[in-house]
Amino acid sequence: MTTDSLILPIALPLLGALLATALPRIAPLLGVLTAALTAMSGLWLTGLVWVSGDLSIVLGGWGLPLGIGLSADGLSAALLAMSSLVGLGISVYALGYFSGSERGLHFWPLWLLLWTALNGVFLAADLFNLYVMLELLGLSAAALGALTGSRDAVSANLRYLLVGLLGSITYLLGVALIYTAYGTLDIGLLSERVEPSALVSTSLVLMTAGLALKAALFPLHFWLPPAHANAPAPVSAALSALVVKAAFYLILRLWTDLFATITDAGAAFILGALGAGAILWGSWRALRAERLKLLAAYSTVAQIGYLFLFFPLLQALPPGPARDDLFAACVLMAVTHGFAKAGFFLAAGLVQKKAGHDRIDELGGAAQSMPATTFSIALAGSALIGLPPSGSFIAKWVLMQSALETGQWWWLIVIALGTLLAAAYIFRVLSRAFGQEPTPQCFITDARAEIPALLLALASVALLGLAAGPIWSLLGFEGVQI
Amino acid sequence: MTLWLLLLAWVWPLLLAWPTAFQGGRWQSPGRVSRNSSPLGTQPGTHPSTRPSTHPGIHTGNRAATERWRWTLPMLGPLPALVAALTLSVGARLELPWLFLGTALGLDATAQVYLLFTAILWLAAGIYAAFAFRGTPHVGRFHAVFLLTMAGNFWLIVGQDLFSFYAGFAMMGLAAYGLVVHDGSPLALRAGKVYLVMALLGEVSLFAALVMIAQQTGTTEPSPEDLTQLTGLPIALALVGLGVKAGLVPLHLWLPLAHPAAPIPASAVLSGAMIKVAILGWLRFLPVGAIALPEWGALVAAGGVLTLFYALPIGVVQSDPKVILAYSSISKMGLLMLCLGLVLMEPGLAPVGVAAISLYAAQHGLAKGGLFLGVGLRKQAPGQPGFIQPLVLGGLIILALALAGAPFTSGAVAKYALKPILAGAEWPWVAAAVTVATLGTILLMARFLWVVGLRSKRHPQPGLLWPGIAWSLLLALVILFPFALGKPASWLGDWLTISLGISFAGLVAIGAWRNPAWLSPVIGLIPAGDLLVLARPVGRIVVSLWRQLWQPIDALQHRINQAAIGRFERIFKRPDTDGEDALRRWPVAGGLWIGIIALLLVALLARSPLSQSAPSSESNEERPPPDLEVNPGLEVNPDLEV
Amino acid sequence: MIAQFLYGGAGILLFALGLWSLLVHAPLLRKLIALNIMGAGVFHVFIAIAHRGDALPPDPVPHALVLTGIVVAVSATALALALNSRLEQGENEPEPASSPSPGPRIHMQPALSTEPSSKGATHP
Amino acid sequence: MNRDLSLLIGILVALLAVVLLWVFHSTLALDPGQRLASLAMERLPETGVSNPVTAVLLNYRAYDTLLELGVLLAALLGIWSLGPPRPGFQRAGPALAAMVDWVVPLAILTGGYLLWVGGHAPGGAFQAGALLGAAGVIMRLAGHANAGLPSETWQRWLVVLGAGVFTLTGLLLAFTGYGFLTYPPGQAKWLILLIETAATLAIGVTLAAAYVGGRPQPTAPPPPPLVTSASAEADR
Repeated sequence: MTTDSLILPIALPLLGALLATALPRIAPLLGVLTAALTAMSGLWLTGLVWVSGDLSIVLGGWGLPLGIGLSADGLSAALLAMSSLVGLGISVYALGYFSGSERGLHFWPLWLLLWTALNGVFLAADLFNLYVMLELLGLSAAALGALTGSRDAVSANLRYLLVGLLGSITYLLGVALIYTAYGTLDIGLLSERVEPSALVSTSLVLMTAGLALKAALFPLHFWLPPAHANAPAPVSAALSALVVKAAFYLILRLWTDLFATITDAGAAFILGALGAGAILWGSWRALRAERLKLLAAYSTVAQIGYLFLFFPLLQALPPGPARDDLFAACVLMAVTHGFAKAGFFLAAGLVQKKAGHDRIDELGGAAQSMPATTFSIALAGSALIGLPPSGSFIAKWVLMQSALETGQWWWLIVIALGTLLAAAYIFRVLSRAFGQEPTPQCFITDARAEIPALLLALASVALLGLAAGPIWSLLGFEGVQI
Repeated sequence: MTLWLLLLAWVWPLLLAWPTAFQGGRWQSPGRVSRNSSPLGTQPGTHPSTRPSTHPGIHTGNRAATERWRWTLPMLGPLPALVAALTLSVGARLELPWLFLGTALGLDATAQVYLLFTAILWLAAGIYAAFAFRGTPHVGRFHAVFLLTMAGNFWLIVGQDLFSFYAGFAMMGLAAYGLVVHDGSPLALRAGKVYLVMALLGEVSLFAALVMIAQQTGTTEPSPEDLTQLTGLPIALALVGLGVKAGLVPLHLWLPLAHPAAPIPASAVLSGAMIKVAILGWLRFLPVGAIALPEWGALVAAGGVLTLFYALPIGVVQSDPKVILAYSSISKMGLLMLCLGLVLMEPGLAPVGVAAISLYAAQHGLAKGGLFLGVGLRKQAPGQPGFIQPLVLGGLIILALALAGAPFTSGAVAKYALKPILAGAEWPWVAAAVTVATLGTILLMARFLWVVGLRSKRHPQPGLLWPGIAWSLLLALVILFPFALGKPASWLGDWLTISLGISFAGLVAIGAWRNPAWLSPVIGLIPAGDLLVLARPVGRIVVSLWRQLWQPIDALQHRINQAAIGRFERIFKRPDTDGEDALRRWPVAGGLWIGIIALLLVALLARSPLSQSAPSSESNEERPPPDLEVNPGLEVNPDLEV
Repeated sequence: MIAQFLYGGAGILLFALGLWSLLVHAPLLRKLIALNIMGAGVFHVFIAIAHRGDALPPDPVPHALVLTGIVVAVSATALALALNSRLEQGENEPEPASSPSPGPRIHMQPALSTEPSSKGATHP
Repeated sequence: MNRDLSLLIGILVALLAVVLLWVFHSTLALDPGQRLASLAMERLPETGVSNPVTAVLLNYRAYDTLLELGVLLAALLGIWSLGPPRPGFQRAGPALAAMVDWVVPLAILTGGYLLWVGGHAPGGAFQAGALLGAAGVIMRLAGHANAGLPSETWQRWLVVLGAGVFTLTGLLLAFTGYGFLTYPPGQAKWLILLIETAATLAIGVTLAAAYVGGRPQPTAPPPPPLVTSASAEADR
């Protein structure tokens, strides 16, 4: 029965989505209830993995390779916990954000379907099932992104949809090739059988390329900023914090698990170099961005870049404590960004709602009249910069140390420049909070909307930084050997 | 149990920051409008009832009740740290494996001195901040930021590992931005910008230095012996990273801007406590006493001398008392760096030297903090008893004398402690240079007293009784310092130099008194922020000289420039979105995508030829044997992984 | 094996053709058709590898995968067309209105193309 | 459009195709491996259906199919979120109307047949649902603005019917101890039929509703007369 609970984080939001579709009048209520249940099931599962190690189940009672497997290891569980908490925060926020608007009616079922797909991706152990999950993710994300109905949003998300389709089809071709050679789709079985060959390499490239499009790896990020910046705030948060991570998670899974025997330093260097490009270009564009949400979107591009910096280092380190540390740091970085960016977007959405726009240069008054929101932006920003004690500070520390250890010092320059640029764009926003006439307001003006943002940002700084150790134990590693 | 004080020392102010931010249930209380505010802040959409100053009576009842205690929180922040410094013995240590990735808090001899004077200073400044800001706009924000800065400062002192030091350093440095720009005036915002840019530069290089130190020593708590294996790069980065905080010329640019811009209690801790942590960092992360580093030592010492002498003349021509104090701080930091450099060159000096340096840092911290707070007290409102201002002035004179190192003051004792370092140095002229600097300091202090005594502009402020009492206690500490710590031999200090200096300063003062226009051309010759302001005209002069001297080269260069600019413009000067717009076109993005696929294919296919069995055995041979691989001491060449 | 390679190879060629067309041609409808052709190409590969010689029945798993894939492709195409039609529908109604139909205008439905030339033809 | 760029892309794509063909060919030359086929065939009798493809879709890999219904629903919800549908076409002329009267019932009937036959021969829920959807498309083309669909409330229940029955069956089985989507022996056939029927209805309604292309309206707007459209065209 414990392994049966693997299905809950997928089945519950799916059921909720169906109900919210059928009963639009009470969709917000159903949505929040489902969100609470889904988050609970996700956390429960994370706890199970923590206590009893990896879980897996094969649906349908047919066993492998005929059935479809679900599995949760530390990596899945960490991301599942992130999607649970961030998803819950987004849901509570959306309750306030969409209250009384017709958009909420469309938001809830789509958002729950998106969540289904997210959890599905994190738990899937079957390559073709992942394709279906990715499509569900892409479709619901594009539909959600276009929810404002503005011309910019619709065209940006149309492009997003097409890019997503291109990515999934390419991924599917890679799956077809793998099936040709090994006759199975289960990741666990495949990782035992895969041997270096031209076919396997090609299918790795195809899958990686398809997923890199979806993960918005520079220079394939072109679709992300308009799509994320024009969506409603809760949707932007979900897209930036969670959806992009799903594609990244798969790439990480493929490179370190399924295809671990055939990856190679040169290819990993290419990914790292693209990541470096993402950091510099994304941060620079964020610095030049005129709108708050655009800034956040470009910052996502940069943060995704950091995640790809881990690949050449993971490749270069031999298995052992040092590599474990690096792997855990990578997960920590991804999770921290999930919390921080969700908090940032939610707060940005409040500022936008209050001021009626989100042009950074004119935000002084709005920012100052919403202290809790400004505070959330500051907290999330410090996690994006990588200031202590946030989780990304530790991740960057381990990253830099591994770069030194493997002799790949050039990544240090990239990290330092990226950090400076990040600090510049965050403080560019924060400096608006000073130097204006005070507009006396309560610290918290709209609890339902402001508290989720605040808590998410706080988690990225305090929870993930001060107590990073649990991530290590969740992944089954000894603890830090720095 | 008492060990937990080490944790409480910095967690306590951190915890207090939260309720402080909600001060009075409001982010800021109505009724007063910031001096420097413009009327643009409120946007038309806000509720009319929430507008400031039109309804001064809004906060009543509950809010007033919470107001009654929340404003006191800044005073309570430093108490655990103070208790820890007083009760814990050297060598106390608290392991916290769950924090971050495992850290340790503890007190060594240096840290104890630092914690003590830092806590005292924060307490005095906290009392000042609590009373002086009570009921002003943004009080919550100021107090919260103040407590955050305090927490960072304590954290880096009690933290024994690299993590804690950096975490505290970053928290302190960035939160202090909020202190610097608190006024919101254009001046403060400019100072904040300069401060932030330099602080971030410093932080990034410090971070890189610490990562390298951890990597090269293999531990996050390096002992001086561990540190002997450091290569040049981390040392250089640590020098730059902390040099920004220390005000090492030319990294000092932020200091004379930030100190006057910040409110009084903030300047006091900035100058008294925060810039001192640079010395602490160097003592911890450079191999002090373990190995002679002649080149680095000489460099630090030379930087110290430069800083020492650079700041004095610029400081003398200033007319804002806080700017004068800022330059005096820079100069004193120069002296400390000089001593540190000498210790680095001659490790034998370390046992005495380290203690002397921390003692001097403590003395300067207390005196400088007192001076800044005193400047604030000079701004008291009229209507107070007439004897107060002369008393404040008197206190300031004592503090200035202490700073200058006059006999029977703490300065004399501290300087006496430095004597062995200066005497043991390889450079014979060092002692003479320090004597000259002492003269300069006296002039600077004279100038300060002149400005404070006669020229001080009075912004009436509400009664500052309690801050005044806190200040008097600080003053008493500075006065008692020599009698508590120093031997009688040290009390006199350098009495000859001092009296010479004082007489000279007196002469100048008399001259200026009789003929006020005498010195006016000099005053304000160099604006605060010296290099930053001077750089532009100097640059212009250099360029024009260059042009005149080298016409032909200039013409050639002009042509090259034109070509370069043309190209540059073609690439970059288009509207900013162009690069991104090009990427957004399908053919471009798609072409790049296929290019990436091709690169990845080439990289991976090159490795896995069609033959099915060969690659696995090949790659096994190429790798080093497994037992070598896991040995962390061995350098693993990444190319071998192929 | 030859037949299998020819069928699967045709699928790969379709994939490549679709990819080229997707990247090079601007109109949305062509992009969508290109994506569907790419998908069809991948499905061909699946069908080719389902073949197990003339004696044995084909592998049902790839067939089922193709069926699933087709439904997914249809859904995505439908959503893309709807988004496009919304984009064409006009700049004059930025919010998704809940009020009934905007006017008596008759559309040839579905309006399929973003091609400027075709737009020009319907709005002279 | 830049000619050079499109040429470059062409070359790159061609190279990619060559590499893919080479890899595909070299893999086919090897032993194709066991794959899942023989295993799937071997256990076919236990699945409750005799058509192997249906067995894969609704038994071995039923989870994929469930999510696929989710994808379909997501697309429809996305379409609905974009606003009201455009008005439909003008009412069909008598010849077309007569044909529609024949074709639509025929399509529904054929759909039912396909659903049933899916158990042992090519056919099944998707084919049947597609026919139902096609019937809806024909209705709308013939001037029924709502494509013959019921009211919004009904539509909403119908489009979630497939995935709903599927998920609930799965969860029920999980709670009764069989495991998610693990059919008890002997009941597989009927459960599959139940799910397939629900799915057919849902797919048919979803496809037709997607073709209508907007959030269902409370009342169907009357088909606009020909004259208005002509004048509207003339106005522009």
